[in-house]
Amino acid sequence: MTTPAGDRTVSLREVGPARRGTREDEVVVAVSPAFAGHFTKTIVDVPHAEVLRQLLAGIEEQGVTARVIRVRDTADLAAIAHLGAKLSGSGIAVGVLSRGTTMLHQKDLPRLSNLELFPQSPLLDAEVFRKIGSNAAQYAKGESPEPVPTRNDQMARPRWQAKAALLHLKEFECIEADRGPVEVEPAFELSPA
Amino acid sequence: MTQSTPTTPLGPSDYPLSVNRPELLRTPTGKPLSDLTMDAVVSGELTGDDLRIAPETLQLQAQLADASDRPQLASNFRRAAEMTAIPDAEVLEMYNALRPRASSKEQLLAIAERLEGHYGAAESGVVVREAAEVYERRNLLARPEQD
Amino acid sequence: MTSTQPEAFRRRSSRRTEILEDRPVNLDGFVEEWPEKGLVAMESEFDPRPSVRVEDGRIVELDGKGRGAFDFMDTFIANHAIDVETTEASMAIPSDEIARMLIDPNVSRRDVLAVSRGLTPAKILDVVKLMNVVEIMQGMQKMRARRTPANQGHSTSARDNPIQVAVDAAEGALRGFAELETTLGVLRYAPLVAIALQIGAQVGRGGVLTQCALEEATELELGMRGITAYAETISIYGTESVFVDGDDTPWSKAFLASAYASRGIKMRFTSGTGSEVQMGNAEGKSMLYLEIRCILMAKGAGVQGLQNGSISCIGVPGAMPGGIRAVAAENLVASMVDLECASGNDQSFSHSAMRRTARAMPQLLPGTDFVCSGYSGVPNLDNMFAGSNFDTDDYDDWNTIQRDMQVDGGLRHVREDEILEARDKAARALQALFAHLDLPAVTDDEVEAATYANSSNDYPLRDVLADLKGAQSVMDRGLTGLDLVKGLEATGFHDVAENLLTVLRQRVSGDLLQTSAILTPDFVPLSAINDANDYAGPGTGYRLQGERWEQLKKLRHVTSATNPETEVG
Amino acid sequence: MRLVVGVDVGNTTTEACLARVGPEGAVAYLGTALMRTTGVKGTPENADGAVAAVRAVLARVGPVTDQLHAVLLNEATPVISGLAMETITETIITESTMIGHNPATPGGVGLGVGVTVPIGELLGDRRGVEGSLIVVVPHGWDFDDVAATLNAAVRDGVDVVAAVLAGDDAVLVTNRLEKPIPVVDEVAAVEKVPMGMLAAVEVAAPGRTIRTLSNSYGLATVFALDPAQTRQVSPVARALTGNRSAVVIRTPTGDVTDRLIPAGVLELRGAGRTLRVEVDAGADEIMATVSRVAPLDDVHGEPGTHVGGMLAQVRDTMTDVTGQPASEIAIHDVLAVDTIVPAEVRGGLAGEVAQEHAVALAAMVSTDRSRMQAVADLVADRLGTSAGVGGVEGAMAVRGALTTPGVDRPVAVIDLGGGSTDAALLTASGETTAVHVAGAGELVTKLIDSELALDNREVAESVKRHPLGKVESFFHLRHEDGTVEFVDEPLPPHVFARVVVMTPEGLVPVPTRHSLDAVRRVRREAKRRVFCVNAVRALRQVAPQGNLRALDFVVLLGGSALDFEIPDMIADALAPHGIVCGTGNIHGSEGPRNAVASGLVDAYAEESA
Repeated sequence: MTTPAGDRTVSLREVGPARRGTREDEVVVAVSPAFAGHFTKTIVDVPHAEVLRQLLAGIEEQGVTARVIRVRDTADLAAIAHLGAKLSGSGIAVGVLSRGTTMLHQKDLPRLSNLELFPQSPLLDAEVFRKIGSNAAQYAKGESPEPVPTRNDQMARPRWQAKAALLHLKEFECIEADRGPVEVEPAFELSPA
Repeated sequence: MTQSTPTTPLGPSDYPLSVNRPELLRTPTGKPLSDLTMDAVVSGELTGDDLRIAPETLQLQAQLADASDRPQLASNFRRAAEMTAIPDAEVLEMYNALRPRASSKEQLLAIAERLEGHYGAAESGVVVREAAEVYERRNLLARPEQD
Repeated sequence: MTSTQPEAFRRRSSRRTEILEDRPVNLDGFVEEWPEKGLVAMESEFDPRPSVRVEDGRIVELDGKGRGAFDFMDTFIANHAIDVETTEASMAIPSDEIARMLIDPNVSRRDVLAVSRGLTPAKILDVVKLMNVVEIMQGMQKMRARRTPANQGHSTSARDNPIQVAVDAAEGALRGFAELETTLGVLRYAPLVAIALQIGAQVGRGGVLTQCALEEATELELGMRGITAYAETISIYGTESVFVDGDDTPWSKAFLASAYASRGIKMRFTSGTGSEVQMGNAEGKSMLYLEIRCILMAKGAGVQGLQNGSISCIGVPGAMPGGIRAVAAENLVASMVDLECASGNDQSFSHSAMRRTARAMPQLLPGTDFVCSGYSGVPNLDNMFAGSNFDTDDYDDWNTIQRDMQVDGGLRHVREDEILEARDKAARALQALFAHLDLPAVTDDEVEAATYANSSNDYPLRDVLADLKGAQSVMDRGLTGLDLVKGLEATGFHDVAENLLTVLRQRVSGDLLQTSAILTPDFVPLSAINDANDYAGPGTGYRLQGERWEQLKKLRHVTSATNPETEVG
Repeated sequence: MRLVVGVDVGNTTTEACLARVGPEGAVAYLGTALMRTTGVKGTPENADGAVAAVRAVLARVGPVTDQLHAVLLNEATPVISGLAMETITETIITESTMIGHNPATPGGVGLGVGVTVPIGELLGDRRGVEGSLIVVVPHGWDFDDVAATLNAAVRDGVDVVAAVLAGDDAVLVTNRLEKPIPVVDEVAAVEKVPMGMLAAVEVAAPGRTIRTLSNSYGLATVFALDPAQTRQVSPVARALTGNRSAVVIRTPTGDVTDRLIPAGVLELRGAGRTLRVEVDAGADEIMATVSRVAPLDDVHGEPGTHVGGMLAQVRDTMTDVTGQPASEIAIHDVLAVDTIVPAEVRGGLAGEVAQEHAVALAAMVSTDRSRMQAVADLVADRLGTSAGVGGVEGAMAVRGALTTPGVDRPVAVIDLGGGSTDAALLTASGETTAVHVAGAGELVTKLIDSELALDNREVAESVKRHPLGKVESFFHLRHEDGTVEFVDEPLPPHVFARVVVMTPEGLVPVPTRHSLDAVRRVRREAKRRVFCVNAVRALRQVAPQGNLRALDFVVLLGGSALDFEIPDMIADALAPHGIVCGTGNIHGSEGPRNAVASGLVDAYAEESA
C-alpha cells in the first residue's frame, strides 16, 4: 500500500447527554456499549477507528454533517439504530455493533424494520463502511441511493458463527442499564508505523 | 356422512388404513377411496374437495395413535378433526391471533368461544383458553401502542 | 492479516506448522466455553437439577421451579409433554440406570418409552450426559422410531430455475431420497418451483414426498392445494424470550400443527442446539438443555416429528468442546421421546472434509429416520438453504462409505444411463405440463441442457419476468395437484400422473400423518406403526442385507472378480 | 331462437361473447368471458383456449351447453413481431485525453492548470518537482494522508493547483486542505492518466456547470492553441458541456471522437422497387424510405448485423408456426424509433457515460395461411356443436366497435396490441379495409427499459402501465401530477426516498437515479413515439386516399386502450385532423374488450335474418 501512515486508533470522549439534533443535514452514528471501548476491532479485525472514520468520511463526502452517540443501555442493533434515528436531525442514523454488524434506520420506521441491514459482520470491510456512510448521507439529503450490495458466504457459518455469538454475549455484558445515550467526540490518533 | 364407523377401536394391525382398511375411508364428499381413479380425474368428476381428509378419518388415525401409545399425537389428530370445518383463511387468522402480543385476552377468549360454539371444536378451544391464561401471566397479551 | 508485531519479534515457524496452518480445518472457528452465558454444549453447572412434584393430577414443580415461577416453556411441557401418571416413578429411577436401559439390548424400545414419557428436561439431560458418543449411537440404533432408515434431499437452484429443480429432484429420487425439500431465492417463484419439485420427484421414484420451505401462510397454502406433500420449517426455540422474538409461542405452534393435520398434511417442527445463545438469550443454560425443552414442547404439541441436530446454528456447537456429541445427543433425545427425527447434517458445517464426515457418523452409523434433513441434491453453489454438509460432489463418497461400513444411509449408486433417462424425462414432463397449463415455455434446448447439466450455470437463462407472471397465474387460477395430474395424463406422462395421484390420494387416508411415515416405491405407507423399530441386540432390527445390500455394493468403479479386466455395474 | 358464441382469438387473450339470436336477426347479448390464448394466434393450439372461453361464458349464464347452436371464430391472421435495438453512435477517447465524467461529489471550485504528477513524488526530497502541478492520486491512498501530503508540499512552496483522485474522496480531501483547489474524484482508471503532461481541472459550484473547459476558446486559452488546433478540440468542449467537473489533458495525439457505428443496411422492397437505407441514418430517414416503397412487400437486413439477425428470427418463428418455408414469409411493416442509450465511453478513464444514439426497430410478419378452419374443426369436435370461421378480424372489430354508444359509420378502429397496432375502417357503404403495422406495447417497454438503463423488463413494464410517485417520507408521497398523499401506516422501507410505480399491488420502487419527471418524460415519449405515430400511420393506410380528415369516428380497442394515458395521447394526436377519438365501450358495458367476438355474433345475425 502506498499510504505512508501507520495504524489509527480512536477514543470516544463523552461530551454530555445525547440530544435531538436540529440540523436537517445531519446523520447520527450510533455505536453500541462496547464499541471503541471494551472492544477495539470488529469480528474480522477491522479497527473500530477505521469503521468510524470510514462511516464519517462517507457522510462528509456527501456534504452532510455527522454526530456520534453511544447507546449504553442496550446491545440490540435495531434499538441502537432506531434511537440514533430519533435523535438525528434528518431522522437518519447508522447503528453499529462492536462486531461490525451495521444497520441504517429512519425515525418513522417501526423499530424492528430498517432501511438497510448488513447482518454478515465478517464480510464488512472499510470500503463497505464508507459506502454505508455515503448512503446514510444520501438518504438524509432525500436522494435515492442504490442500496449497498450485500455479500453472502456459505462458509461464514463454520468460521464465524460461534465467535459472533460470543462477541454478542460480551457486548451484552457491557450494557449499563438505566444510562441514557451520550454524545461522544471521536479523537483519532495515528500510531507510528 | 356415509362413513361406516368400526365397532371396536382400531389397533396397530389396521395400519396403513389405505391398505388394510380402505372400506373405512371416505372423502369429505362421501366418496370411497376406490372412486379416486385417473378416469375420475380426467372426466372432471373429482375436485379438490375429494382429496381432503375427512374428520372421521382423523378420528380413526387418532385411535391408531392412541393404540400406539402416542396420546399427544392422538389429541393433535382430534383437534385437527375439529378444524377440518374451519375455512383456510380463518385458520390462518386464528394462528396469527395466537402469536405473542397479537391479541387481548378478550380477543383470545372470543376465538375460543367461536371454536367451541360455531365449530364444535371443544379441544381446540381448550388450547386457546390455556394460551389466554398463560399469555396473561407471562405478559404476552397485546399491549397498548408503545415505543 | 493483522501483523502488528514488528518483524524482528515474530517467531520463526516450522515448515510443518505452515503446512498445518494451511489445512482447511484451520479455517473453521473454535471458541472457549462460557457456561454462565450458555455458551456451552451440554456440561454446565448452571443447568437446573432434575425434580418433579405432582399435586391433584398436575405437575406443580419442575426441575427445581414451582408452578408460579414457570415460564411458558415449563408450563407447556408440564401440561402437555410429561405423563403425570408415571412421572414421579420415572423420575425416581437413577439417571445411570435409565442411561443403561438406553443401551441395553435386553430392554426394549417400548420399555424405555414407558420411562421416558415421565421424564423432565433436566432429567433427560442428566441421562444423556452420562453417555459417550458410542453409547449415544447405540441408543439411537434402538430408539429410532422407524425400523428402516431413510434420507432427505434438497433440490434448489441459484436462479430458481424450475427445470433444474425438477431434474435434480428426479435424480435425487432415483438415488434414494424419501423426501425432497426446496426453497427459493426469489419467493414469488415458489409455485413454479414447487410444481417442478413435485413432478421431478414423481418421475425419479413414485411416492417421494416433497415440500417447499416458505413463510407459514404460503407454505400451508401450497400444501393445501396438493402441490407439496409435507412441511418442516416450523421453528421452535428453548427459551421464552427467543421464542417470542420468533413471533410465536408453544400454543401458536401447536395450533399450526393441528391446522396441518386437519388438511391431511404431514408436518414436523424444527429446532436445534445453539439457536438461543446465537440470539443472545440462552438464559445461562446449556445448549442441549434448551434443545431438550424444544423436543418436549414438540412432543407436547402432538406433532409427529422434529428436525433437529443444530440445523442452521451448527457453527455454534461445532465451535464448542463436545459440541458434536451434544448434537448427536439431541437427535437421540428426539428419538427417545418417540418423535420422528430428521437429524440435521443439512448445513455447511466445516471447511474440513474429515470433520464433515465425522460429524455425520453418529447419525449415519446407527441410522436415523432421515440421516440428513437436507443432503444437497444440487451443487452447494445452488443450495438456497445456504449450503449443506454434503452435496452432489459427495455422492460417490457417501455411497462408498455405505459400502465400507455396510450401513444404509438411504442412497445408492445409479448408472449414468438411468440418471440421464430420468433427468430427460423429468424435463420433458415439465415441458409438456407447462405447455398444457399455459405456463412459460420450456424449450428443447433447456431440456437438453438439463439432462446433462451439473449446476444452474449449465442452463440457458430463463425469462424471469414471464416465469414470475406464470407463477402468479398458478396462484390466481387456483391450480391444484389435481390439475397437475390432469396435465400429465393429457400430455402422455401417464405413469407420472398415476404416481402423483397416488401421493395425493394418501391425503384422504391420513396414513402419512403417523410418526415417521414415508411412502415405499410400492406406495405403501411405512411408519413407526407398521415398521416399528424392533432392535434387540446383534442380529435384530434393521440389517443391511439381501437385495438392498446387493444394491449398495455397487459403485461407479468396481473391478469384476470374474474378469478383472472389466468392471461390474 | 338460437344460442351462438362468437370467439375472438387474439395474440394474448381469447374472448367469447354469448348471444341469443332471434328469427328476425334480433340479438340479445348474454355474457362475455376472457381467457389466455393458447399457442400462437392462428394455429390449431388455439382450440384449447377457445373451448375454455366458450365453457366459461356458458358457465356464467347457466347450464345451456346442449342448446348451443354454433361457435363463430374470427379469421385470425398470425402476426409475429420482433424487436431489435442498434446503437449507432459511440464516443471514443484516445490516448487519455479527457476525463469528463460527472462524479456526484467533486471537491473545491475553480480551474487549475498545471502538469500532471503522481502524489508519490511529493514525498521525500521532491527532486524534479517544479511549476504548477496537478497531483494524481492512485487507489489505496487514504484521504487524511492525501490531505496531509498536499498540505506539507504547499507549506514547502510547491504550487499544487488541482488534484485527480481514484477514490470517492474529493470533498474529504478539500475539506482538509489549507489552500483550496479543485479536485475531481472517482477516476477508476487513474493509472492510465499520463504523467508530465499539461492538464486542466475545472470544478463548478454545486448546481452549476463548468464554463472554461466546455468552451472551445476556453480550451484554446488554457492550452495556448492555434486556430487549427482549436478546431480539433471542439468535440472535447462539446462532450464536456453540462458537466459539473472535468479534466482535460493535452497529449500529443489525444482525441475525442463521436463516431457513427455502421449498424447495417435495411433493404426495403415494395411498389415495384427496392430501396436501401442505412440503419444509422436514423428513424426519420428509415420511415421516409418505408413510405416511399409502400405498400411494403418484404424487408431484408444485412446478414451479420443485429437488424439482419432480428428479421431472420421473425421469419423463422413464422415458419415454425405456419409450416410455410422461410423464403415465402414476407415482412410487411417496420417501425423505426430514435432512442438514446446511456453507454460507457470507450477509452474513458472514469467510467464516463455518454448518451449514445440508437435506433429501435419493430418488424412484423403476417401470413394469409391461417389455420382457423382447423381450430374450428377441433372446437366443433370438443363441444359437440357446429363451429365455423365467421369473419375477418378487422371487419368484425369495426362491427363490434359500432356497438359503442355514440358511434356511427364511417368508423375506424385502432387495436392497440402487444406486438402490432391494427387499424380497420368500415365505410358508410359497409366496406371494410384492415391493416397491421409493426410496433406496439412491447416496443414501448423496451424503449423505457433501455433509456432508463433499468435492464429489467419487469420494472419497465410496470413503469409503462402505472403512474409514478416519489416517496418523500414514510408518511407521504408525491404523485406525478404534483399532488401529495398522506398515509396513516408508515410506507415500507424499501420504497423510502424512491421514485415508485403506483401499481394496484402497492408501491414498486424504480431502481434509477433519474428524477420522477425524467422517468415520466421517458415513459410518455416512448408511448408517443410508438402509439401516436402508429395510430396516424395505420389510419393513413385505411383512410380514403390516406386522408385522415375523411374519418369521423375512431374507436380505440385492445389492452393498451385501457392504459391510463395512451388513449388521451392518441386523441390529442388526432384532434388536429378533426377526428372524434375515444376508447371503445362495446355494448355500452364491455369497455374496449370483446369487439371482435360481438362483431362475429352481429354478422351471423345479419346473415341469418
